[in-house]
Amino acid sequence: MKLVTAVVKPFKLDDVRAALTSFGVKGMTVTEANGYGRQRGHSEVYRGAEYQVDLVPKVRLEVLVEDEDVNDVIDAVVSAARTGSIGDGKVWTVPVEEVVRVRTGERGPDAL
Amino acid sequence: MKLVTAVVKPFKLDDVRAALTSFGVKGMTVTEANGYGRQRGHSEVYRGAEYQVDLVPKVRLEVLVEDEDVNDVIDAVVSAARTGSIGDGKVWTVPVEEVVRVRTGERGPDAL
Amino acid sequence: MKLVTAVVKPFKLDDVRAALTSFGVKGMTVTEANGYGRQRGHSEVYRGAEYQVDLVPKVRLEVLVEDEDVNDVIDAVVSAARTGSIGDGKVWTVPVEEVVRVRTGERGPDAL
Amino acid sequence: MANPQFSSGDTAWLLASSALVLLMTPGLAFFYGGMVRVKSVLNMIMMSFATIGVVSILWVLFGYSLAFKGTNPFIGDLSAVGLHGLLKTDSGTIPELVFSAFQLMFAIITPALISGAIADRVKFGAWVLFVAVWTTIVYFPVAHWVFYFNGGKGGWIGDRMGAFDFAGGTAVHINAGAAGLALALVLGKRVGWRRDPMRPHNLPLVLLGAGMLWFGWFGFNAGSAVAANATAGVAFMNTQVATAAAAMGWIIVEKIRDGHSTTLGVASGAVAGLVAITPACGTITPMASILLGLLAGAVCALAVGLKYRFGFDDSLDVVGVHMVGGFVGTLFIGLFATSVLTGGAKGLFYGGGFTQLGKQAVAAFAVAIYSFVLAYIIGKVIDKTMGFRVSEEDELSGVDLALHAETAYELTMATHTGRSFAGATPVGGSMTISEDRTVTQ
Amino acid sequence: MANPQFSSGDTAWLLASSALVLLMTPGLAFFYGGMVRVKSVLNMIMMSFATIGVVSILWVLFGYSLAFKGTNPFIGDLSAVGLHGLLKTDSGTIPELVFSAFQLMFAIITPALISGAIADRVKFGAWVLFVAVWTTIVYFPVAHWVFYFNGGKGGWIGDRMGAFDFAGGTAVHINAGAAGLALALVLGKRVGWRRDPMRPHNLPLVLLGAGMLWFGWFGFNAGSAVAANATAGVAFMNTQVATAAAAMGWIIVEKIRDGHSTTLGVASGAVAGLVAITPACGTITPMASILLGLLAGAVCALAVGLKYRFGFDDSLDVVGVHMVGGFVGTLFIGLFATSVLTGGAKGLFYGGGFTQLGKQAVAAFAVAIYSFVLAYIIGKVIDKTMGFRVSEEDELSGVDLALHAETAYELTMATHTGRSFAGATPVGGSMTISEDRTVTQ
Amino acid sequence: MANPQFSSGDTAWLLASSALVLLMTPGLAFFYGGMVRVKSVLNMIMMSFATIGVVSILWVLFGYSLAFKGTNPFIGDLSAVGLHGLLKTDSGTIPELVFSAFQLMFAIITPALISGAIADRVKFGAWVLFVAVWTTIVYFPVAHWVFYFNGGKGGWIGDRMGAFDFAGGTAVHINAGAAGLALALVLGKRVGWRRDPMRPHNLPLVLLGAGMLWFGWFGFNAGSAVAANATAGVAFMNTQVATAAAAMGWIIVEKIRDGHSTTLGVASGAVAGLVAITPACGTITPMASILLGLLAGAVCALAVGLKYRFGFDDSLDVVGVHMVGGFVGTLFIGLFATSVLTGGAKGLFYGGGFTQLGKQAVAAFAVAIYSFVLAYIIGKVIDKTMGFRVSEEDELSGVDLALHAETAYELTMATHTGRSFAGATPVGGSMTISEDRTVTQ
Ligand SMILES: Nc1ncnc2c1ncn2[C@@H]1O[C@H](COP(=O)(O)OP(=O)(O)O)[C@@H](O)[C@H]1O
Ligand SMILES: Nc1ncnc2c1ncn2[C@@H]1O[C@H](COP(=O)(O)OP(=O)(O)O)[C@@H](O)[C@H]1O
Ligand SMILES: Nc1ncnc2c1ncn2[C@@H]1O[C@H](COP(=O)(O)OP(=O)(O)O)[C@@H](O)[C@H]1O
Repeated sequence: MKLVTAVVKPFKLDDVRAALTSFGVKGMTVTEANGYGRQRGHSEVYRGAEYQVDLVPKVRLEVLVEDEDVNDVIDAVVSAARTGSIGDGKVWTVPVEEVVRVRTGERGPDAL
Repeated sequence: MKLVTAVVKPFKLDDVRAALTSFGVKGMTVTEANGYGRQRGHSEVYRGAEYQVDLVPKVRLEVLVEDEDVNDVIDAVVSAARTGSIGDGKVWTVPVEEVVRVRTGERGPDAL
Repeated sequence: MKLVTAVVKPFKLDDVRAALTSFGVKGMTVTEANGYGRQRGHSEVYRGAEYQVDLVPKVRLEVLVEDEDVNDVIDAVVSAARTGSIGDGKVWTVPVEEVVRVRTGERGPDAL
Repeated sequence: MANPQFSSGDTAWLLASSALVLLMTPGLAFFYGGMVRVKSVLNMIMMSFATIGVVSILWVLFGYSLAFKGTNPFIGDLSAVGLHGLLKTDSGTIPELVFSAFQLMFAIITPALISGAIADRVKFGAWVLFVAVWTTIVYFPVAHWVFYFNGGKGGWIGDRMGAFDFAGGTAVHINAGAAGLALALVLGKRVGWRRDPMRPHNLPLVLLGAGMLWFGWFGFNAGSAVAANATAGVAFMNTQVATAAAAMGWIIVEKIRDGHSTTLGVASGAVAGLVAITPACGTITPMASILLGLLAGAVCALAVGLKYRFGFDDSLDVVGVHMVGGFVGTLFIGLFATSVLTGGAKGLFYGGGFTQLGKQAVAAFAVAIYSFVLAYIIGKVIDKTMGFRVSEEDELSGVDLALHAETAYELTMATHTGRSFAGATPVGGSMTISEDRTVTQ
Repeated sequence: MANPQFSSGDTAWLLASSALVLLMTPGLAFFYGGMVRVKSVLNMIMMSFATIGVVSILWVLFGYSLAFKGTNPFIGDLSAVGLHGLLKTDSGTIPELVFSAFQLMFAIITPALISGAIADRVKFGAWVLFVAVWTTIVYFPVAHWVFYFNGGKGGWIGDRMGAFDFAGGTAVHINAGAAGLALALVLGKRVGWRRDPMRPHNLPLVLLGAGMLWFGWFGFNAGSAVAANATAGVAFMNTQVATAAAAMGWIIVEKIRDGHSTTLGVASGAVAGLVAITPACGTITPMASILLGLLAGAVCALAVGLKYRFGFDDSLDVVGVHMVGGFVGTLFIGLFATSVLTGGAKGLFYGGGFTQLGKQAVAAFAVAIYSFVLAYIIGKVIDKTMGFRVSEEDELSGVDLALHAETAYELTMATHTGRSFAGATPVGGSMTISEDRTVTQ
Repeated sequence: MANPQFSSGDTAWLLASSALVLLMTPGLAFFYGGMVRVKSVLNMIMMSFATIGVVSILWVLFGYSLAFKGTNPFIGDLSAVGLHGLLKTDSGTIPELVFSAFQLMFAIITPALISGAIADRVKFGAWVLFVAVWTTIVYFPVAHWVFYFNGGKGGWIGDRMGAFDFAGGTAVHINAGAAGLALALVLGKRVGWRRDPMRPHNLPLVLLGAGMLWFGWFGFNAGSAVAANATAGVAFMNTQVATAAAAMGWIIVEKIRDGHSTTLGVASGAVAGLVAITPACGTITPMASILLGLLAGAVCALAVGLKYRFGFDDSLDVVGVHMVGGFVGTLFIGLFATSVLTGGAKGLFYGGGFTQLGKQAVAAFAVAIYSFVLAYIIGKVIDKTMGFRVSEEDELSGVDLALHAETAYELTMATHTGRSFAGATPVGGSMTISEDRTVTQ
């Protein structure tokens, strides 16, 4: 089992979710995040004092998938989240050793 | 060392924390999250316009544990977080290669 | 590739970011978190009712790095985030199997 | 104007006062709304706004007539139903409709106050029904008892017995506090009470509400002179200093007891002071008002702990602040009333003996008992029939969503994306959700 | 005072009313601001505040003179430019500057109302220009038509034709609503309309705005008696009960249609009631006001769906609430005006036939058409020249940041740390950012 | 009333004005509270509320007497301590207690204004003490100098020298601004000033505060006519247009200098305009008020940068807005006072020469110097004895938690769960935390 984590632009969340759903992924966990990278932040001015905001709002998705689906899931996320402009984000995967569904105690692929 | 991540219902956090504490786990990191899955969200109505909210509030816990404790910790979390209704959440584990306590620089199990 | 996750005190974020930037790390993802551990929370009083708040605000950073940089990055984070008092946080690493830059589809080290 | 007594100055002040007292109910909505958890703030606010809606209509239909007409000591008559015939009449120096509008605002805020006792767990429809019934069979009569003066043929408490209640310590605050206690008992404790944290979700909102209440209360108290005159001036000054002193009294208790003075404490103390000075503001001196304020602030700061001792979940302390504060202020008159202001009667400490104090106690207890008993009965009947309390599931997920299909705040841009437009019902068309989705441009 | 008619009571009430009406515009700013998404709340608020700025200046320069001077039925003259010569004059029973200040507040809120139709997507400079031009060539003349009485030599709608509009159902609400519709068409729909969620980001703020509006509206309506007298009392009472009834009317429709009564509904209903009673509050009875309120609340609750049917993005329902509510109230007078209050004219249901109803309709349509056409033209000209709408990119990222370099809230301590001080411009010095950074202590 | 001069109209307006001015202090609390970081908003609000508490009590005890009695040019006497004997007396056309209540509100807001200079770092007890001492030895005398008229036997600045300060440009704004500067110097800069971001945490709250201030200021300025008459009308209109113009003036400077007009700017400009018109509103024309407003808005927009140049942390710009704005308005009178309104004296540009300007300058500098010196001394004494500033640790973690054991917002449901009920102290019982926990039902 793998955990696919994606950090993407917030307004792309719906597209990514739709892509995953049509691929058959049944669930995911979403966190608000802020990204720092090539994409420039913005500046704000309050009574003449200027502040540079370097963090850019992002959403961070975690999707547990079976091993054989990893590449397809990555591709689905990447193509759904892409706008082509800087700051589209990253997708990465880490190996998962165990997954449990809390409600039933099911483990492994059945837990998804 | 392992990282146990659990996504559970927010009002179960205290129970989970209590279960972990009584098991001997000394710390954890909590993040607010939103889950998408079998559990239905809700709909809201503003001036007759209806919005479907598919994300359900969750909390996401991360607990670093020693290898030999993994299964007990998973069990403790699962049984404390269970309500038996859809949306109780998931628990998963990933392998951890290194852990450091920032304050002291201690590494490995001593860092917990 | 590795994923370095660090949970540190919020006001140390800028220092950590500066340390990483001067080391050459180009990006990171930041999430708000709350920590539970040795560090005591605080208590609040509302109309004579006292509440104990055990969670302490933290920020959680994720940095994807190449394998050979892991130790240096850990050291950079640890020394930048350290205040020496309880609650400075943890840093841990997990193995990453794949990284993709959404914008370009680049994979591996090029995606960073 | 045919009326030689008519005073545009008095009318101007009563118009302004009526507006000020109306503002108190939204103020209360925010004061209360900020104190509940984020999942029920809208419901809390809505209980107040719906009360404005219901009571205003009842007032025009029959409330004013039941409270301010006739010669019966206990209840008015139906001579002014629908406010019939009042378009041009005067009441003393002001137009009767202005007096009626002013008094309407009192009729609104009194039931609204009750809602604080039963936060987070009330069926909205049941609340609306309770307000309609309680206002009709409790508030209108009690207002008649206390506020209706008709040359000795008015209400039994004010006009006949001669108890002083300048602006509603009994009719408004004891009345609401006693009913709040009754409903807290009828509805029972919130799930997780004394176990889960139930801290205020938005203290600046609480302070905003307190500020609006303070501001509006000048209309409530100084407006109750029903004239822009020296009495109004006394009531105004007393209101200000008693409130200020009570805010200090409350936070001094906190500092001594808990080690910290709190923002919620300063706001709560101010409201306690406003409550306590309400009955007394026209009959005591500014120096006595300082004393009353300090006392009320300190006593109420202690009284809000009563619910933990006796185990009733008066969620936002309607009893501890309004009933207790109302008693403190009403009885204080019996101690400190000055004949310079009453035109005769004196408090115990001014050599008046126990007479006035006795009258004050009768007034306070009569209203408290009447209101408690009736509210308890109405509450029980509603509970047994349509049900007064939401399901535990709705209570846990929050009444805002369960009852009103709304959540209060959407402050981050990211979570927006978890929502999608699911359709709207345009006029004259039955658009289904799926149609609607495909129509999006 | 040489003027024997002068009344300090009337003056007191008009001073208070003027302050109350000023407060409505910030109230509107929060009512609207709470309804938009978090990324444009500041811009929404700022459109109202900038309107206060622009219109106040124009009013002194020439607005008052264009609206309230001369003998032409359509437009005033320039005899009082700069408010010249008015420091000591009276207008009836009150100082003329007080009357002028009172009317200024109406001139402010009318264009501010329009901003709700075009939320989230307007260039700020273009808005300021639109306000200046529209107020000059639409509002000032229309106020002259409706509000300027000069013994039959005043405005054509009020003084000459004899249509009733006590406080501005035509001049303010239909006027603003029609202009809002025009601008919504000129600017087009927001990106993602009917697809993306556009829910209110802060409902307590909406309710605060509604509360401020309700409170201030007593000045608007009862102040329009321009005296503290019985008429003011009637207007006050009618305002209260119609608003209350409309709040109930709206949430009853919601309950039936959607299954839930909402907080946004109770606030929207209240505003709809305030709008509808505005023209009628001086000419109908309190019982009729209840009916008008229920009607207005229900009709507007349905009318806000029109935009989905016809496909225009009137973002915050200026048309559905202000134009529709304005029509309901203006026409209702033709049905329910009572001769006790009008001093003669009667509504259809009081045996007055269709005469008054016809006048009301002429007034309503004349204002609606004039305002719509002119607003459309002004809007188009601005759009073709300087551009009226921000870029799609700015709209998506949010106008607060794009136009004002600000974000509304910073509620968590952690994200603070993503910001850094980047310099300030001290007086008389050119300090660069880098210098500044090194100077930090 | 025996007094033939008595006016219920004037009384009505002064009662309303007093309520309006009271509202300004909560308004200020939100204006300031929204501008600080989320970790100190409650403390900011509480400094204002505690000021209301302390000053109201002092006022009754001796403040009114020290400010408004006697024949000494510098300080009143003790003839009215405890407001003794004033229950039935009049002051001109209104009850003396109404005048006293009106003036009390000025005494409250002046020290409250100071708190903005020292945000985020003050010991609460030290603040309360400072307010008590400064109000007694600075505000009460200065109010006597400026506001006490007694036929040439009143205060030296207003009644004797003949400097104009209609509503408190010197006594309130310069006074508070100079004291703010002194305290900013005594307390020193916040940790991280000019390095860490210190942006406003809640701009809608700032705008709410600005709206409340604007609204309340009509009572402040037009109420200072102490009558509902033509002078009040002039003051009202001037207040409105100067404020509007100043809001525009500030954002025009921003647009030119920074490229963006901001919401904080429009609010700040409005407050700057209100400050500047305060002394001048009774003595200049509306056209001159537009000029004054534009000037004040622009000058203050530049002046808030002074602190970066000179390196003092006047956190919320009490100096840049209130002291500078107060000077601008006070001196402007010397240029533009019109004899139509002053009844004699003329400004430089109306041919009055430098006489009036000189008096204005003397008044402004006298107050500024007196206040600065005394505030500095009081501040230093407090600092050396009990300490005026919190520990660096408390400052970093936030004064809300450190001083008041509260945090302002709890807007998410999830973090709730990190809290647990830890006990409450019921009346008369010593309940320990653990007992309490087991008692949960
Ligand atoms: N090394 C990294 N580790 C973790 N997250 C990263 C890293 N680099 C970038 N990110 C995340 O990816 C986002 C996009 O990165 P950025 O460099 O701005 O654009 P792009 O990926 O298009 O080159 C960042 O905002 C951040 O959240
Ligand atoms: N494939 C997945 N990857 C990551 N998180 C998931 C996944 N599926 C579900 N979750 C998380 O688990 C939560 C519960 O899942 P859900 O399907 O609603 O109920 P249950 O786990 O009881 O079957 C979701 O809200 C989401 O946060
Ligand atoms: N076992 C753990 N798993 C995950 N996070 C932990 C764990 N223990 C501690 N933490 C995180 O590290 C933070 C600091 O830990 P704490 O015990 O308070 O201090 P220290 O690390 O200095 O000993 C905690 O607030 C929490 O966020």
